[in-house]
Amino acid sequence: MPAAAATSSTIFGLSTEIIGIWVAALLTLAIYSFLYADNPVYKVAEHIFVGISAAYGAVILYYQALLPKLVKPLIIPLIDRVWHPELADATSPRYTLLVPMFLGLLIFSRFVPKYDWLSRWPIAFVMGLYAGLSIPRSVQEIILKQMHGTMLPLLPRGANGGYDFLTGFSNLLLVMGVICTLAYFYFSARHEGLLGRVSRVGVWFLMVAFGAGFGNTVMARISLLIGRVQFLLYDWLPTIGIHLGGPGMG
Amino acid sequence: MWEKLLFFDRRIIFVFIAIAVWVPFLTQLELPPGQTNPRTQALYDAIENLPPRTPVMVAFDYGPSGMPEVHPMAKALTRHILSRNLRLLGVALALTGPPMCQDAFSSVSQDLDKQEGVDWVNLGYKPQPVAVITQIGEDIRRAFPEDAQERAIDELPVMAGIHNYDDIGLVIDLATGNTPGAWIVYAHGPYKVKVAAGVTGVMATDYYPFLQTGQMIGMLNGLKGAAEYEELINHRDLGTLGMGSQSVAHLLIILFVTLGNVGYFAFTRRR
Amino acid sequence: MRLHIPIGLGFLAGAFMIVQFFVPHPSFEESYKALMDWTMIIGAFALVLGLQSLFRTHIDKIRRRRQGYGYSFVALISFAVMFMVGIVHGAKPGSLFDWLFMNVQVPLEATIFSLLAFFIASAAYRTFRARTPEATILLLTAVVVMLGRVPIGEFIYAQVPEATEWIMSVPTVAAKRGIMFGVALGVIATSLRILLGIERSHLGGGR
Amino acid sequence: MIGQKAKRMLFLISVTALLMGLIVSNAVAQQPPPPESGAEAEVKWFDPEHTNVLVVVVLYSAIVIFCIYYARRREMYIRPIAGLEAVNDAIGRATEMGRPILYVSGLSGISDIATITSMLILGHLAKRTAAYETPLIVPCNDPLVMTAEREIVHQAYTEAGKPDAYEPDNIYFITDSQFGYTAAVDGIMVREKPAAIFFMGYFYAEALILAETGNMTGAIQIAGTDADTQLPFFITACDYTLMGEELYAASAYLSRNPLLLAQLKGQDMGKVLLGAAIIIGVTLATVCTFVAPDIIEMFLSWFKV
Repeated sequence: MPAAAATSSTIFGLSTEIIGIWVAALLTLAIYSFLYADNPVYKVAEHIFVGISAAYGAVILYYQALLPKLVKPLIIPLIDRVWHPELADATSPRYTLLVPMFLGLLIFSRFVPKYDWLSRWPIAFVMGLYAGLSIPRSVQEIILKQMHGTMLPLLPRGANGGYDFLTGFSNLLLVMGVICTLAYFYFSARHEGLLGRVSRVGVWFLMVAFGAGFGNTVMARISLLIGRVQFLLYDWLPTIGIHLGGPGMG
Repeated sequence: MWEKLLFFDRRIIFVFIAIAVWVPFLTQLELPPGQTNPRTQALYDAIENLPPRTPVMVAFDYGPSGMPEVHPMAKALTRHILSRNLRLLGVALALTGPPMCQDAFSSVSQDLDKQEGVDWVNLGYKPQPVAVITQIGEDIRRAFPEDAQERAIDELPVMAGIHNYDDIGLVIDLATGNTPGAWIVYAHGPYKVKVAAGVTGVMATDYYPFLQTGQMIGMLNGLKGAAEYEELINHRDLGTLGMGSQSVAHLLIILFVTLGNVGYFAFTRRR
Repeated sequence: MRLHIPIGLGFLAGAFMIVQFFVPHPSFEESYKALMDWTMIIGAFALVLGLQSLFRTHIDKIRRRRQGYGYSFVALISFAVMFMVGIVHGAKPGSLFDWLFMNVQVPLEATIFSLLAFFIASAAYRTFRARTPEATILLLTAVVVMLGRVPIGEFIYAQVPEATEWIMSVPTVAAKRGIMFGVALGVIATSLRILLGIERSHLGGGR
Repeated sequence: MIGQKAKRMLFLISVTALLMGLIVSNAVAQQPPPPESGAEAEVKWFDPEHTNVLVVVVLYSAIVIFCIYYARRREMYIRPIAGLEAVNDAIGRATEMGRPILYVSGLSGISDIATITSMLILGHLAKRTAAYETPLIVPCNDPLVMTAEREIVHQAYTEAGKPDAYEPDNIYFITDSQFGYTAAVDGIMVREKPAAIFFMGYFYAEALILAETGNMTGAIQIAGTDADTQLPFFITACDYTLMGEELYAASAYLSRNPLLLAQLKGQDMGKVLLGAAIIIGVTLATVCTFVAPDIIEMFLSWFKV
């Protein structure tokens, strides 16, 4: 992890980089202990993880959303206007932001049982917003795009002008697969007779896809473990004087 | 006795997987990489055919989590590009990219005795991928007036005469996300610059169509792509070693699946 | 009233999102961006509620001396340290906040993520049994593709990598498209249900 | 009756006006300065490139709405979905063993319809667990989802006649970090030992970590996701898996509400149309390899986005 330490100051005679590597290595080993069984070491690492990451999320949300999108354009100018009217011409507050602030504050109505139904307003607003957004998006990104990609000639011409039977066969299989898979998802009829047979073929296609998806992911997952092994071998072990004759990561 | 093959403690599998991954690193096991994928070869040939001092832009669009798969590619490509005496420009559309770029470029250039600012430069990170890609098409100075260390790029010899995609021989995107698509649409599309990519094994299938249509000239596919490339440039490194772990682990999983099935059939037949 | 205001709000927000998709006018573009900012702001307020529930869970555990309450101290202290460091010293690269992120959160993330290497193996062993024709298909494709991804595959049979790519680009794509079409239809129908107020369990209306 | 309808209309109209006014004023406030002289940009109110999207949106919405409002009175057959048939067994098992049920509603946040669907499924589930007073634990990674889920579960308990059994602290926020959340939920699984675990919604790489850990604890696991990349892992590690569209059918299926079931009919009609369009497109594409390739180009280009 070359990015581990941007600064190389020292604490108690140890460089922050070395401390960082040790912290990371111990936490790494703590998590792996879970593979044997749940244990106090894993629990400590897990709770550190929860605390640190929840705070990280909160701080990032503060700097990237609250500060630039609400505090700076609305609250600070508003305060300026009220307490420092002499500076009023600096920036005018964006009053429309009072709406999301109001909706956001309504969420706190959950603390007051009598008015907790008010918290439904912001939820309804946000859910409606994304529901609306998803309708044209799904049509454009999935339905039209994938339909376009599926309308293939079953007997295409190859590069040399002759017929390309192999591609034609693949195209036929692709179209069949799409139709059969769709048939599997048909809900309002019994899967018997023709529909039953077609949807059965659909299930076969699904199984091929899932098998392939599984097999294709194995390499990526093993790579993740390789990454941790490399960290322990080439970054951590050297700090206790064990140098393995391998290529370093940085 | 067959039941044992059917239901053994999964922790035994965990131990075997750990051994399978550690041992190739401890023993420096190098397995032969097999035949080179034509997409890997195409990328190698494209770099091989560039005239000396042609700038090659490498985009670092991955972070620590993508390192195991993508970083070996970055190092192998860097080695090839610098040893061919081409100019190397690193950019990052991912926030976590610049340290990756710095590590790949500086470690390899020490080996090859190449100089920062003369042979290579790390231009750093800029947000909003599409805007950055488009700005480079107009003038790279609009997107990257300074490098990662805040030096004006006009003062760097490596940037001499580079204005936009017309001056760049090849763009290679090393990515764990969907940025290769953006490079194809917004850089190759309007500006006709050649684009190639190095992506994780899971992502690779998404880009086959672009290779078929020629919008992308070559692609490295996961750790295997990195190992193949290391073989092509004749410098075996982390990709080859990692591939050793991969092969052993894959075989091990298949072995376990086979054992499970043998146990299953023997068990059910006996019943 | 309790029901109609939220339904109206949701409908309007959704209807605007649909309309703005088709209108290239810059004012709609700006409003779209503004609305997206609004949801972020609402989300920031909701986070306060979320954090309150996180604290409550742990403080409650400590107060009642429930089993493992000591770990709740760990979580609360980790949170407090990270939060204070971030707010007081800032979150810029090179800061203490950044150091904690790079040396605590990043390796923890990478390690939890890498547990998948173990779990993918144990899941394969346990489930890939040729019990039914469907399970056999799943098992065989998985094995072929697994072999096709490492050099050893082609030493066993030279065509394995090619077969893998064919599987990935023809039958797999077919099934994935089938799934995606169904999902898109389901997404749109569900969205309509929410916009039209037919679904109102989230609004306390119940149905 | 009419009076109430009129009141509702009036109300809707006034809220519309209010919100539109706000949106427009906001837009005006943020409008970029007019383009430099000469470059008079023509103001457009419809993007003709999106005509095809508009046609499909209108057509499909009409089908769904038609089905909901006209087909709702008829009895409708819905094919069995194995994962949903098992829901009652799972709840029953948890009740018998006196152990809780764990519900994970995906990691994609409230912006994803999969999460919203998952929250609706949670509502139906809560109605059934309320009847048995089986504890329902819902750890969350998005505070807005948490807020909405508390509302939904509260409502479900009220409808089941057990408002006092509702325990808001069982629906709690952990962290928005993907793997931080995963680590914590893994911990909950091994410590609380839920009898049944539900994974409903959109999942990323954590799917297998969660499902394998759940499997180790011996819980009944029912998953449902539209994340095609994660389906193979749920299928291998869970007892039942709702695939893709089945997730969207689940809330209708569980509710047995004719209005919602009619929606499934609409989805099926959409599928038939979609399949027919593909077959026509393929036939045309094939025929036109031999004659008149321009026609097929025209037809196919309509679907281009």
